Amino acid sequence: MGRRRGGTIIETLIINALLVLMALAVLVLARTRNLFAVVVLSGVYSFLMATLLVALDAVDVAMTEAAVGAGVSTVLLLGALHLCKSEEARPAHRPWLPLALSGATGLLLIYGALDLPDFADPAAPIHRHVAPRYLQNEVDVPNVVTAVLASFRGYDTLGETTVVFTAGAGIVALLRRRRHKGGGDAQ
Amino acid sequence: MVRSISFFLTLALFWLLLSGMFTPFLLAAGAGSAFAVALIARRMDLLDHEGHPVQLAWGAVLSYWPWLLKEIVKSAWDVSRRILDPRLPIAPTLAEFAPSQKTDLGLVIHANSITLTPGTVAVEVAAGRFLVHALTREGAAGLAGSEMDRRCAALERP
Amino acid sequence: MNEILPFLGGLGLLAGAGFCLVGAVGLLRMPDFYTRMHAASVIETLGAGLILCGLLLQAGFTLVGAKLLMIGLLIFFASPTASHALARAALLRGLKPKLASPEDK
Amino acid sequence: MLAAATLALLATIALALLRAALGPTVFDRLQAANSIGTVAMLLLAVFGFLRGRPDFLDLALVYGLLNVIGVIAILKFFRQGDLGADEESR
Repeated sequence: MGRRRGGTIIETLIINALLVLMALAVLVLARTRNLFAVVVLSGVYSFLMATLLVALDAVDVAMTEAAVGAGVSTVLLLGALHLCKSEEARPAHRPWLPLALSGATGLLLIYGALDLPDFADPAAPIHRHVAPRYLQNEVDVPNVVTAVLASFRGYDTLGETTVVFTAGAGIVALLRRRRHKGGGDAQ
Repeated sequence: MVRSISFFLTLALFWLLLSGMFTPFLLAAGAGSAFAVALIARRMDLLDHEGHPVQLAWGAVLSYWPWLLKEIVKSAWDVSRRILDPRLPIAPTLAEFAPSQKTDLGLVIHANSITLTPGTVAVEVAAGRFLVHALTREGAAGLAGSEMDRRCAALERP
Repeated sequence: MNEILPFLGGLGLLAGAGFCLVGAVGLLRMPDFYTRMHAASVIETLGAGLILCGLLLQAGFTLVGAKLLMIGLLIFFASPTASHALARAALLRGLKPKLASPEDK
Repeated sequence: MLAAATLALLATIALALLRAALGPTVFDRLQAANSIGTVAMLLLAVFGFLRGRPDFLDLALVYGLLNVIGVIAILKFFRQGDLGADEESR
């Protein structure tokens, strides 16, 4: 596992560019009134998020984010949209209090993140307890992530896989072709 | 039956592609899952002439793809030139014409090819009537009885 | 020979990325939805195709190359379907295209 | 060259995002989102090569599939107002 520490300038640039794009997407999202457009844009946000997760080397999380964020939640949100109007009502109050609240929460989170170890720091606490044992590959599965997911965290993963399979089943139901008794009517 | 076998082989190949491991256990697991999926798909009656088309004239398909690719590159180049031209020389046109394919699959291939070529998008597709939005008048004029139409009709097995 | 293929791949990659940019510029410049659709299809055909070919030349005949081909096939089959569905839905919802000469249809 | 291509793709996403923000119709936004999906998939592939770990192309495949499914789901909803509706059952 000869990973470079930190990463090159271009990688940092890409990660930051993705973060900026995500922030822009959220701004657009907050200003849009049409709820269809909101669903679409949140799908875009999920895609950008998943790309960012790949850039940060968390491929399995990215996979789940893409499947759940862009796949299942789009379907669920559309189902919910069926039950309500497709235009968002104008808010009755000025949003200053929620804005201040979320701003404060954001600052608090940033303050908390200052204490975290650097990205990909080998001396970080999380890399010093069980990770070396996982890396020694006791369970004869070629890929480390797979070994951790399928063996050490098997039950956990079973739940996750159920979610992903449910997503798959939903998608099959969605794309199922309609049967016509009397031959072909091209869609 | 031919469809099920061909579907099974496609799935097994896809597994190989994604795993890239060639140990006996993983190969057997892949073949097993592909078999199970093929069995379920067969039971659910998903494998028909649309779901897994093996009945096409494959020789014509093989010569169709390179030709289509050439067309795509030509028209994509044309469209990008128009985009970058400061005067934006476009003349959007709707054209209606009758395609000559007989089967649903042939119609779908023709419509998809039209859409895949930049500069033309098939908007409405029905047997005997295509409605196409084209970026230029020339693009709209060349649709009825085009070479693409002829080639798509040749894909359908007689 | 061993140097030339990756270099060509790099060129293809750059050209493909350039076409993607051109398509995005088209998305912004075109006057209405239906014309923007043509700009987007430049991204999906020439842009994506050249980028995938460029990567393919750098990867060679490996498993990675095969996966690139799969991605290419996926775009090849799926993108026109999505475009067509989009155009049809727009027309059904009554979005009128801006035409150059209103008299033909 | 990989780096330059990555930057160009990021710029493409930014421009398409601008189109998604401007609209004006929902279909424009859908079109832009679809393009962003395609470009994100390409970005992922190029980024894998840039990192020297091209074996993550599986993820790009998943993206492509999901992108199509998402767009078709939305459009089906548009046409019928319901995701699971059969034509027979109506």
